[in-house]
Amino acid sequence: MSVPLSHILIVASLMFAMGLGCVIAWRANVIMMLIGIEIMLNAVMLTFVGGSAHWGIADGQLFSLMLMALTSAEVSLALAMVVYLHRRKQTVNTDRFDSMKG
Amino acid sequence: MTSLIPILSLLIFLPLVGALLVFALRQSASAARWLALAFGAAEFVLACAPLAIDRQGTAQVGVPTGFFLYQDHGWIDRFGIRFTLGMDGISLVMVILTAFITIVAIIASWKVKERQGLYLSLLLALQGAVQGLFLSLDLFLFYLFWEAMLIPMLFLIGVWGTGRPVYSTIKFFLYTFVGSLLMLLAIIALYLMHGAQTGSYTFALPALMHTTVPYQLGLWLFGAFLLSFAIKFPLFPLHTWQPDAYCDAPVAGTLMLASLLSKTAAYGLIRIAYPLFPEASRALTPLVYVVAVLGICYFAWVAFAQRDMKRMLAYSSVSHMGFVALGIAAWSPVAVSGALMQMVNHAITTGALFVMVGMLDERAESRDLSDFGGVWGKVPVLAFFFLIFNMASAGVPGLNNFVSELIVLVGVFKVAPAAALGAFLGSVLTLIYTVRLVQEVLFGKESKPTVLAEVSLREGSVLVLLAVVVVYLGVHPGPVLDLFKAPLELLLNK
Amino acid sequence: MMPATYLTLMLLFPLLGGLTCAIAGRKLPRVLVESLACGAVFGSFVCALLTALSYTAPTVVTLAEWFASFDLVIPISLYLDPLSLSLSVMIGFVCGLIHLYSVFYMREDEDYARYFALLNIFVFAMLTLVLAESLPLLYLGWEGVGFCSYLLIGFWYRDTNNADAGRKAFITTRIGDTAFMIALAWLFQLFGTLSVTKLNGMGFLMPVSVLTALGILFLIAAMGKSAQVPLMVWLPDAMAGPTPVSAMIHAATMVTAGVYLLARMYPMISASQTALAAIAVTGAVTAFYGATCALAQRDLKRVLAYSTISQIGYMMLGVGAEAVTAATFHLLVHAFFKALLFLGAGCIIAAMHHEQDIFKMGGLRRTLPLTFWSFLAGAACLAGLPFTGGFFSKDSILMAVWHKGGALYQSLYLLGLLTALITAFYSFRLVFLVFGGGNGHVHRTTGLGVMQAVLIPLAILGLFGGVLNLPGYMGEGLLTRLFVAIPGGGAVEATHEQEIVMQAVAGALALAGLAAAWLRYGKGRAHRMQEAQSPPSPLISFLANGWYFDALYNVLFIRPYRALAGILWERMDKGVIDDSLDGLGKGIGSVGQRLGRWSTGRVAVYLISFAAGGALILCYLAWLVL
Amino acid sequence: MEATVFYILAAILLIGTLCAITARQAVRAIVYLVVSFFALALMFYLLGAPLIAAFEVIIYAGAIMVLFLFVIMMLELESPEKLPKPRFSDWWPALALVVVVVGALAVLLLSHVRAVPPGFTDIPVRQFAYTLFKQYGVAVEIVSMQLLFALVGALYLGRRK
Repeated sequence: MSVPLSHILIVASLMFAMGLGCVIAWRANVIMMLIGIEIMLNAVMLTFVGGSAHWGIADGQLFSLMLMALTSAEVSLALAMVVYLHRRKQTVNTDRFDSMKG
Repeated sequence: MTSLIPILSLLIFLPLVGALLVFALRQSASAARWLALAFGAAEFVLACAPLAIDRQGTAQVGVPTGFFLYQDHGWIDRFGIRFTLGMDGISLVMVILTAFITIVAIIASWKVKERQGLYLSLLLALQGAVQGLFLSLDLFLFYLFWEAMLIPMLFLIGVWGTGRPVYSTIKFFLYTFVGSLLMLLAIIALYLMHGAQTGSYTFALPALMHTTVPYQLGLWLFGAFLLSFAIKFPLFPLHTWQPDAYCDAPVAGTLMLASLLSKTAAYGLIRIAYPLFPEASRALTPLVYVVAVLGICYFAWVAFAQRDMKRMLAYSSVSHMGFVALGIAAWSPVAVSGALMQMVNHAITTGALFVMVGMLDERAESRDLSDFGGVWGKVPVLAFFFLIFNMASAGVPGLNNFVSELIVLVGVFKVAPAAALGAFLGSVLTLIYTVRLVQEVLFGKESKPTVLAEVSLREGSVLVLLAVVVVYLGVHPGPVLDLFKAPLELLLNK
Repeated sequence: MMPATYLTLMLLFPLLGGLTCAIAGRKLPRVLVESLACGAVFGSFVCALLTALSYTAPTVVTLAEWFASFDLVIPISLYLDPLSLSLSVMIGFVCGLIHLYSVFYMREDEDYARYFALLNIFVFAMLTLVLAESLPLLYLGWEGVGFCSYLLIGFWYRDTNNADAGRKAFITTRIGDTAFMIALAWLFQLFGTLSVTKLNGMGFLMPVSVLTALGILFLIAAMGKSAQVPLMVWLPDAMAGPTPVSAMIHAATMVTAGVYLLARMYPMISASQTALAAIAVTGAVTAFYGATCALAQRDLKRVLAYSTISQIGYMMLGVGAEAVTAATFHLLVHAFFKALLFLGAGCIIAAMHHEQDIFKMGGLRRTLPLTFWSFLAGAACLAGLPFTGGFFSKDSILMAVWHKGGALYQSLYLLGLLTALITAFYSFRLVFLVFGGGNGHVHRTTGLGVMQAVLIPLAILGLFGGVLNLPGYMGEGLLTRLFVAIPGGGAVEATHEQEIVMQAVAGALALAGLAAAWLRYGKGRAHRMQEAQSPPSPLISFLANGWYFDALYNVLFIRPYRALAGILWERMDKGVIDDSLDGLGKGIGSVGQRLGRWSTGRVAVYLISFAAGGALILCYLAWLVL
Repeated sequence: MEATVFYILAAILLIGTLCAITARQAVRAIVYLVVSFFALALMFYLLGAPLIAAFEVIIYAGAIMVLFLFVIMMLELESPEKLPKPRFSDWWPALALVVVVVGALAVLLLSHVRAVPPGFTDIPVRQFAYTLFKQYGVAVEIVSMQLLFALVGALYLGRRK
């Protein structure tokens, strides 16, 4: 395949930026924030895989795999927390959870 | 020369042990008092002991030249920190002065009512720290004592202070702490630089003097030292902690602050900052001149406006410290010996004045000038001493301050006539407020019909002691000046 | 060895006497303190006489080392030469008499110990000043007399005015002293020594401009101590002290210290004609100023104070005209007759229940005859009536001024003559007002007899003081012979005819002044007394208030100083420096609070901060690449 | 040929993501995201990582997204009222940051990668497995423990009192 690495990276960075925008813009909606994080993680995975293919080393792919495992752990915990919080306050609006206010 | 008895360590640890014992005995106030006095006296005897030994002894291997007493023990070897103490003429005089002033402070706090044992214990601890500072030849050790001094002082002001003690304590602490942190940075920078150059990481002062410091960096490092010392001094724009702290501290606290803690800054400049950074100090000398002369005149002028005697004396004290700064700035043998002499004289004269104001305060329960007047008619003996110390402070010849101010001014005039001229102007301003103080307290009509008690035996003994020293140093300061000679020759030829 | 012993004893007697009185005086019986104080001074006088008898040549006596720091070595060394010798004999004599007088004058006062302690220490300091060979030691005496004067002017300290007068004197003279100190530091820088003899010997090594500046510094020092224009304001107020103190300190000895200093440093200063001219002008102007002010005073002691200012002006004029001998001559004679006048005034004041207004006196000629005759002798000397001591001494100064020539000195000569006329007028105004007229009522105090007896030796010395240095046509002067060895001590080389003509002119002027005073205050006495009741004319109050110099200084220096002190403290110290730091503290605090508000506890805010931080790092990296 | 496919997939990926982040409802966003993840999986395959592509489909599009859907449905968050939507003003800081990040990344990319020639090498599964278990055996263990902890944590958080 004759796609330059830089194109892959551009796609990945665009995707990452979208994820970032999602997290910031949906500031109150915890579900959408988690989705934004997933998007960013996928962008990182794309970078890893692209690099791995470019240099012909398996480490990049391997880290994608690790990332996936990590993400699944993270998502499961995060969603469990969403459930937990919803149970306590009947809402998932993050602006309502401000007991850490300094 | 190293003697069999470790005099130098004893000088530091004796007061500390005393502090612990006095603290243990704090339930019985009179026992604590006498014990503290006994430790003070023992320390004084110990401090005078080096006068008896041969100070011209030949240099020994490993001992820096000029130090006739020297101790060196490993401490935190990993970082090259050693417990190095050394005594030359300058530190000898300072050590004796510290011991003397502490005795005066102990006697002056004979009548403290609240928690006297703790009070005296803190005084002794403070003395130990100051002695350590005057003796240490390891920069880290110096810094340690420099900070250690702060702690008892803070308690003395904060717990036994009057007026706004907490405000004054915090102000005092913040000022001095900012300065000392900068100094710590400079010390570490110097330590690293010396280590990189020679491969041996050490805080030993004699070794660090051989570090080659780039000019620009030297300016910064010297500036950090200067700032730190200038705050403790205090020099002109950095002084506003001082009137508050002096005013609100108890008598012995003010005495220690004015007589000893300000001297540690001057000592640091002479022993550390100037010898370590010769070029940088030369470059910043004009600044020191300006600040010193401005301080002499400005503080004398502001002192004139005060109504509170203690505050007036606080300004007077900084004004006189200006002469010390001036002498150090000139960095010529005559000027520096004058500055050292002025340190001794200032400690005694200003200390005596603060003690006297404490006595007046005790009697009339006021420090406001308008509450006094005609004191001469009521308590002639007290008035006599008050007059003597004030005249000494105004620089009347025959009393101690004149000698040192003359030496400083003659020395400075040789190097920087303009600075000396400014200081001369200051001597007129000094007289103006001194005469005002004398007049409003001693002369005039008796404004309050209160009966003032005449000096008691305890007070009389302190005053006579101080007055004798004032006259002795005014008439025959030779022995003290001789002690400065050898170390200054070594310091200034570097 | 002999001079050293005498000199040491001369200084030690009053010092020990003073210290004993100061420390133990209140415990000792009164008679013992009085006799101790008097004995100390007379002992010192005897030592001075013995020194004079055994005197052969100028000697330097080094007693001990005061202090030494590297090349700055200050010995305690004394210098004996005709100048210091003659002055110390005079000081011993006059001060001894005044101590004796004080014993009776201060009979009523409780604070005798303090009084005699200060008086004795004053004598010690004055002798130190005169005998000192090293300048710092001279300065010790110089400040010592100032210190004693400060405390003695304010001796009756309960009255704030007295204490204020003392303070004024101390501070004003300190301004001059500072000039002295500057000169001292500069001399050390130039020559590396502070020995008077060495400095005088090396003075010629320096360029004239430097010497001029040094001369002016010494002149300022002398201005302060000797109450010369423009630092003369303190002396009239200094009369607040007890009268014997005024006689001793503010007439005979301390105030002439400035003249002495200039005479002492004369060999060095004389190389600069500018400095000499400045000294002469200062002297002449002061002489004129003092005389005009004395014209209008109503207070007996203030008349004498202004006349002192004026007479010291003559002495300065003499130094400025290169006539050190004449100046010293006048200094000695003036010491006698002015002490006489003050002590006489003391007798009058004691007899008049401490009344000092001369317009309320009169007729004392008959009730106090002894005082009258002595006072008359003093006034005659002051006025310069022919053949009195004052006549010869004043005339020798005027002659030296004339002889120096040049437009400047000739106009100074004329000013001096005019002043002499005024002097004669006000001297006899005093005599006619105090002693003339109807029978005065007096109050006989105990001891008045002894006090009056003290006047007699002084009157004799004043009247016949001319013998000390007769003009050339009457035989060689004693002082001239003594002083010929020291620079500036030589006699003025004038022909006898010139001398006679000049003395005739001066004598005629003095007599004219006497006649005018008689016309106005002797014959027209009653008229004047009436006039004194009405408010004075502007000219009179101008003169009476010392040309309003006090008010001027008040506006120019004192009030701004006070006001600025307050402003510096309130605005500068507390305002700018302290408040700016307090403000800094508060600023940091509020910044912290505002930063604290940033941590809202809301996830969104943390996230956006985190992202912004990451973006910043990225930007920094990108910037590095660019 | 492959390159064309790649660019088409990239376009799908980006558009799908854009739709996902701007969707009005969370459920729709998840559906869009599943689409873009399928495109991503294909891109992985094109880049010679079939194993990762398979995992992407199975774990991401399959498990994680379904988990999201499950939670949304369990908590009855489907209606738009229950989940606050971004106001218009919320988008500005996000856009500004995005622009900054993209700009900075672009600068970095352009300056660094330009010199690298295009071209990819396939990595056989054998090599992948070899590296994974030989070189990163400890990492695998740690990840497995992490999964275990997450399991315990999720159980703990989700338990009913």
